Amino acid sequence: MSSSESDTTADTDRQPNTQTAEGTPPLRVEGLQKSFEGIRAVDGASFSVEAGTLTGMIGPNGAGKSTTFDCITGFHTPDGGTVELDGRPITGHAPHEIAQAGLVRTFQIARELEEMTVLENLMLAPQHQLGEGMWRAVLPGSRGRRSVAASERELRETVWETLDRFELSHLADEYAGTLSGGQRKLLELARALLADPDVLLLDEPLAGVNPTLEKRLLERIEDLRADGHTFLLVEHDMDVIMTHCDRVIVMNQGDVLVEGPPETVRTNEQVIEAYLGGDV
Amino acid sequence: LEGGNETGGDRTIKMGMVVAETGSLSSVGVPLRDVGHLPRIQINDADTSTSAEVSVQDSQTDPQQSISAAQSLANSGFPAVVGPLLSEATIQVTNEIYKPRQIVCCTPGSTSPRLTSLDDDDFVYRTISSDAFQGRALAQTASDRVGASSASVVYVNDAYGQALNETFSETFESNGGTIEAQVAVGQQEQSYVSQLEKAMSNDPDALFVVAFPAGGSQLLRDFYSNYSRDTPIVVPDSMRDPELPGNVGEPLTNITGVSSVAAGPGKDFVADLYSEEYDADTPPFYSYMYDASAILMLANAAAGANDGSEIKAQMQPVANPDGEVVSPENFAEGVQMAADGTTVQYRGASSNVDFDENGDMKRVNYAVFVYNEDGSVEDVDTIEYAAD
Amino acid sequence: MTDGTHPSRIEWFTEEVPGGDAALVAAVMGALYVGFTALSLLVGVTLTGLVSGLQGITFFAAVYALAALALNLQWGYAGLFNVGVAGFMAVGVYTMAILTRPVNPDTGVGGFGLPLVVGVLGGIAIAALLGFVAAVPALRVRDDYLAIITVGLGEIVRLTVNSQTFARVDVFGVTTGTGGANGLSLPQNPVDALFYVNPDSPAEGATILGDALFGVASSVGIPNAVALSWAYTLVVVGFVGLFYVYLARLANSPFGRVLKAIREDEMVAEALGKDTNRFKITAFVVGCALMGLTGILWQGSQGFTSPANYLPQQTFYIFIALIIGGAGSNTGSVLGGALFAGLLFRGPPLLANTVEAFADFGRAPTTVIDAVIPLASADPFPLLAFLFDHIAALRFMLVGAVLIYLIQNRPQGLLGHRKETASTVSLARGGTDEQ
Amino acid sequence: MSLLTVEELDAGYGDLQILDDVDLTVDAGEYVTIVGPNGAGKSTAMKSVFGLTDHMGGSVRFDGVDITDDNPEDIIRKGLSYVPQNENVFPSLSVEENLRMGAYILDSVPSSALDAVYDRFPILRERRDQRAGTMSGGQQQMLAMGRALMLEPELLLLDEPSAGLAPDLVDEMFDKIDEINATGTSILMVEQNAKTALRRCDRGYVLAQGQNRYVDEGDALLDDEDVRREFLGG
Amino acid sequence: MIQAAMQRWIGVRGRTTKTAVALGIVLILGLIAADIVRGQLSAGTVGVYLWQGVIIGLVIGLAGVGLTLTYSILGFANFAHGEYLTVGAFGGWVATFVVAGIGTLELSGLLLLGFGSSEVNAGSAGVNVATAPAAIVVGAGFAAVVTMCLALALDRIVYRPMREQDGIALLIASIGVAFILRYALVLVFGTEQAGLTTGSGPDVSLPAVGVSASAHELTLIVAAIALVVGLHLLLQRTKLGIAMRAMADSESLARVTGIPTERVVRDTWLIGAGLTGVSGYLLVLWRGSISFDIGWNILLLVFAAVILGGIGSVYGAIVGGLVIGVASRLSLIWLPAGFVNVTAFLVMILVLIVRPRGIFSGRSST
Ligand SMILES: Nc1ncnc2c1ncn2[C@@H]1O[C@H](COP(=O)(O)OP(=O)(O)OP(=O)(O)O)[C@@H](O)[C@H]1O
Ligand SMILES: Nc1ncnc2c1ncn2[C@@H]1O[C@H](COP(=O)(O)OP(=O)(O)OP(=O)(O)O)[C@@H](O)[C@H]1O
Ligand SMILES: [Mg+2]
Ligand SMILES: [Mg+2]
Repeated sequence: MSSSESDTTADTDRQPNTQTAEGTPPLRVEGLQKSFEGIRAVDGASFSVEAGTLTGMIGPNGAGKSTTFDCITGFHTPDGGTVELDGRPITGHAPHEIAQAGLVRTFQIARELEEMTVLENLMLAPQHQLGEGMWRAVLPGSRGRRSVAASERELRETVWETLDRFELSHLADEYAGTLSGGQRKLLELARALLADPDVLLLDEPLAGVNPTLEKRLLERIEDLRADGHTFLLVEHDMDVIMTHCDRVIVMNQGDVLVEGPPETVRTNEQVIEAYLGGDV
Repeated sequence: LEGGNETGGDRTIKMGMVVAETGSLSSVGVPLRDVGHLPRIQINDADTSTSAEVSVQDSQTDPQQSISAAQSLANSGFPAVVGPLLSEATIQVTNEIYKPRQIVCCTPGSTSPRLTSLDDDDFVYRTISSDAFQGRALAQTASDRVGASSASVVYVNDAYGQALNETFSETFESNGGTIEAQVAVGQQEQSYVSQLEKAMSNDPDALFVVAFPAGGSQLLRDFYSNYSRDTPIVVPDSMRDPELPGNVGEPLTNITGVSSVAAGPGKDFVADLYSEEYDADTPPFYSYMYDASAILMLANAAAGANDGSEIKAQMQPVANPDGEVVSPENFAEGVQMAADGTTVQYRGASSNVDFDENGDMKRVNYAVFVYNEDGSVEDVDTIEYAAD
Repeated sequence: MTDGTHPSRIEWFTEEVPGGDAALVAAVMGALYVGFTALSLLVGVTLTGLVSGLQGITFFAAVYALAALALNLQWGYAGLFNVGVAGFMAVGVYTMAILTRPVNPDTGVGGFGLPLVVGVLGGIAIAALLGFVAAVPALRVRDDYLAIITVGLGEIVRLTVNSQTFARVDVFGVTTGTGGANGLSLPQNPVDALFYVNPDSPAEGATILGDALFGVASSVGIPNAVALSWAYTLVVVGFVGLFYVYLARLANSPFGRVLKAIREDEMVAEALGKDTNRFKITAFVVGCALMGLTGILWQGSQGFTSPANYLPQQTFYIFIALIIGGAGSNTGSVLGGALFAGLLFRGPPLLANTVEAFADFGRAPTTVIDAVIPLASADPFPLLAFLFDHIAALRFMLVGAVLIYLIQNRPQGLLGHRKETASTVSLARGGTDEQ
Repeated sequence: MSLLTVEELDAGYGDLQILDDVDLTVDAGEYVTIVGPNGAGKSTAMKSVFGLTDHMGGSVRFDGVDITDDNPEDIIRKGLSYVPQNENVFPSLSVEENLRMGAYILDSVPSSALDAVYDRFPILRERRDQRAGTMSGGQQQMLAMGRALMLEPELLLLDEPSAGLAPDLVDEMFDKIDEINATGTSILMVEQNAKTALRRCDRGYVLAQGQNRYVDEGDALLDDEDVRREFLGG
Repeated sequence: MIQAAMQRWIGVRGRTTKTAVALGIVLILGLIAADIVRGQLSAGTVGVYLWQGVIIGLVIGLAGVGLTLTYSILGFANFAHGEYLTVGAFGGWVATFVVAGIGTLELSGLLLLGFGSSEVNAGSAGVNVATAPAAIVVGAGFAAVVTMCLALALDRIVYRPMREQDGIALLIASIGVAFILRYALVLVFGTEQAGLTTGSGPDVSLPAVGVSASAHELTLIVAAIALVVGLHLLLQRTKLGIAMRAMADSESLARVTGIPTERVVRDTWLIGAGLTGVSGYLLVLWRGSISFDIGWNILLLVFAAVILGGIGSVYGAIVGGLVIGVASRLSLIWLPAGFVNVTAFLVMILVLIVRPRGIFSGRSST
């Protein structure tokens, strides 16, 4: 109850933070390690993601990509190594702290809030909402419920725009649990974008999304990158990686195999052998 | 709709009962309810111009439900109620219903000393005595008759058990004895062995066991399968139950009990009446139940109206000395006499039933009983207290 | 979830009553009143009896509504399965009693002699504090585990206040305690002070308000006591309104939205930067505080409380009330409280009275075997008499059957089908109306 | 004669109708793909074949026998297997237990079937005792497929089998499906990886808004301008 | 602040838990030893507490085995479990009484276990393991059969129409079932407690533990071990067992995989109910008396044991029961006896704080 008023200074329209301390990459991972019952899922991976880029992450199934995401975002506590966001260490912090610090992720297997409507799912996303404090939500007056209502109205407009863009408007009032597989992925992505973080970690957001829609979503991601957002994208579709990514990180057996611009990665012997298969 | 104020002519005496038909006291509550019906049956079977109506509501052995039960009786115009049994419930119902709604209550089972000082506007009476006396009688029995100079107490952890433990221990110690352990137990535990071990670990001369027959039979089973029957056991009236030896499956010859049971002249008559009517042995407390029910009907007859205040005014006159003696044997005629305006005094199954100014019994008689080898219960002595 | 098999009638009723939710509640209460009055008239109840009976129904309806509302915040919204409701009520009531009981009284254990307001606030605060303590493990375990932890906590509270060890203790030089199994007297209910100059001795006369109330009451032949009970009951009903407004606002806000998200998938909420622990603790603690207050309002009129009031089944009853209404819906909680109190709590005894008034089955056999054998010779009366003799047990079987029927045919409760969107404003495209 | 014949099928969830007069056929040995936008009803169509939706009209026949109202167990006995799109492994069971469950209807699990699956997906042999829920997304996809192959079905229903697989595995997966198809098993598959899928299959269906839109040979659909623009992202 | 501290605390927990638990146990043993040395406590008394704790723990755990099975496989907390136990016990004991007393005692009294009869009671029936072993074996079998039939009937009437609903809905329905069963028993057998056995069989002294055990206690222990090991093997090794766990994971996937889910549900009920009936029967054999609410009275502790052990874990239920049994009895050394159950619940809460998913880390399924 004590901290419920602490969000009064929050500003929902925060601009993406492009000018972090000179040259510090927004996300830096150093020697990350994580094992499960003897399986080394992540084994000393180090990489960094530059501000304002769309960085791809590829690698065979089981290479440790999702586990790396889990360690960065606080869903797993790494066994070793450090994670820095804008130069500040966030290793082992709680997921919500990391999200509040400006780093948000999606889940590979879409996790919808099944008995909430699509609208509610999206309304939830933005951080530091006014009415998330208990007293503000309840008490009348311009510093209370009335201002909450105002910010809710504003948010509502944004949410509807997003719905249109993701072709989900006709489902706005449906429970998220009734969506089709691809629609779930869309909702997952839309929710993360609405949270409006500086850095976005997307775990196969486009798997199962229809190609036509996929194209439009990638355009949207590019727009956001142009606005200064930073993306780390796990994707198995090499066409997407080749045409949209600035840089590519290739993981294999828990470690970074190669890192570099798409063209060089594509032709890298090791990558071809471990990941792409012979005939590319 | 107003409950009629008929004078003479045909009258129906209304009385309610709030008893535990379900819940933890239901094993006593159900047979006691049947006992409570006996006076009604007597009146209605007799060829008089008075008849009686009894309505029963389930207390579920729960104060909250007791309130609901009493309220529903009050709403149906029952001016007098027998019960509830549980002291906690009686206190709560008094505050919530009996006092404000002016209903006379006579309980056969609430033995808490707190009832004596309860602010009840004289609407609450009881035919059973306060545990303040029983605890003393038990302590006296333990030291004098059983000859124990040290004792441990095992008691059920409710108002009844706690009050008896308190008065027993106080008296026993002030008589020079030592209390080795006071062990609270639940009413329905799976096993009492560990608690018994705690009580027995310092080798007390005697064990004082407060329990109800349901949990009590289990407790005694556990005792007999783990300890020698050389240790005498003292029990209060709740453990006077003819079915107990059969249920325990052992002779209870090391048990000495104190019960305020039935020193009234009509007790055997009521027992016979019950067996005849229900084809079963009488439950513990039956005589108090009968008397509570009977005295409310008698006072109602004397009052001539189904009206709480007027019945209250008749409670002491019909119970206390002076007047024609009414007893369970001639109960129906007695009711008719009272209805006709004759001064009566009730002498019941449990005692002579004389109320003091608190609504408690003026004089209480305790029987000291033992269980014989063949399982029968025998009274071997009596102890008498007069209210101070 | 939504199976389309039993939609129509109930939904039509709950959605089409003109006047919205307030009218819906009023309609249900009205129906209960009518039913109760009809049965009462059948058995020949006096006017006083009727008025008092309606008071009883209203009081319990209000108390169960309060408890169900508080539980709805925890379970309906945040998915926190609190099965220790009775324990939190007990803590509220006992704290209030110990704080307000006179120092060294003539009878019973003493207390700190503080004013009633302090007692009530103290009761709420300590219930909240216990809620906080319970919330610590609650942060780490989910649903079933939390359920059993809170059951355990409720039992710990009850066994502790029941124990002779704490019946009488010295705290800061004051002799006080729980009174053990014997229970504890509570202060005079403050509503009486509105009507009597000195509520401890009504003989000293009534206040102006009191004169008015008693005047009206006596003109129709209703005793003062019944009128006073109604007054207290109306205060409790007022609290239902306050709870409702507070909780509805809380639920329909970004705060409530996060709670719902936690109920659905805590990880998602975390990933979106919601400090789920804070929300869970807040919801749980607030719910427990409200339960403490509910306990005080419930026991407050009775002048006395004892551990026997706080058995686990008390919590079950509250759950049943909430389920009838539909978890997740505040209006549903109120309806559920009313229906539980009216139909399951007070209804069956009244029905039994009615049957008793009109039927006589003769003497009941003592065992079921004796009751069934005559059936062979086509004589059903021994069995009927036997069953009527066991009406109390049958009543519980009825409650069980009703519960099963309801959950099979209407699992989402009366109002659980509603999509009550958690937001302060309507979310319709371009909508403007506030919720 | 067609192996699977879906005729004028109407189906949905509760009162909500999703499929509207859908027709599908798969001939013996044929390899058929369904593509279409998200929410078109592709998964619903697959589920309907398996009797998992609320049936509202039309019929499903397998080998000439009506199976519209059969329960899944009987359908499996007739020689169909199905790999759902989401949640398609038993997370708390080990890999091998998952596979064994695939052959539940047999009295005992033939070790040859198990070996065949392990040979097809070596990673599964390596991880036979790992709890399925802790496998990576792609590994789970393979496990689900392996389980469906345990009974060597006549017709295999696959809902987006390549989703989440690495490119080499995508190719491998399609190769494997070809192989399976080559051994005589008919395939009915839903795919978002539409171009590859259409290239490889014999025949394709385009479903949109619960209705048949186009049916043709896979390559023909790939070449169709409208189809490309509307459904294949140009 | 608090949050951060808590987070940190949760972080270090893993490493320190084991040490803390070990330290705690050593501390308690030390305290007991000190009390014994100072002569405040006799070793015999501690022995009795421990032994009783073990027995009660086994009783609770055994009662919980059927519950943990249905809980994890069918996905709901069965609040009527206590009544299944009681019905099984009544059914079994009626069989035992009829076998033991037929011809010598009146049949109606035997059928009602002496309720409402002046002739039939524990003394006159004279049943114990030594005097009537056959009657007891028949009774235990009958207990299983009665409970199985009951479970099947209830599944048919109550739970099957609700297959699509979630765990909470089923839980609520089971509360309704509990009410009906409990008070149906009241209708037939009344509310009193009836003694059933005479004595508890010959005593067997166990010098290793320093206590002597009754034959009934030994029967209980042997049966408990046999049933639990058997069930564990069934779940881990057999096809049915794996299918049950698969069902617990995902019922819909189980269906499309071809697992006949209805049959697995039925088998789960049969096995769970059979175990429950036998454990109810053994419970009564051990206590010696029966009443309509024996199952209800231990239900909360049984739930505590099941959850403590980890839902779905068979051994967990037994271990959970043992923890609760032993801790609550040992509390008698220091605490007033009124706190036995307080201790049981406190220990449960403490264990869950350390191991939030239960000792054997089962899975939550509601
Ligand atoms: N909780 C866990 N317990 C045990 N092993 C795990 C756990 N989580 C992941 N693993 C193992 O760690 C390895 C890495 O898994 P991860 O999910 O990170 O792979 P990935 O690169 O995301 O693969 P994909 O592309 O298939 O999603 C896998 O071998 C997986 O089986
Ligand atoms: N269980 C359900 N209850 C209600 N509606 C559902 C359910 N499952 C799916 N739907 C709805 O049915 C429609 C079709 O869903 P379906 O899963 O068949 O789509 P799909 O073609 O497989 O799409 P995708 O490519 O995204 O997987 C969608 O609009 C979805 O919202
Ligand atoms: Mg992954
Ligand atoms: Mg799909």
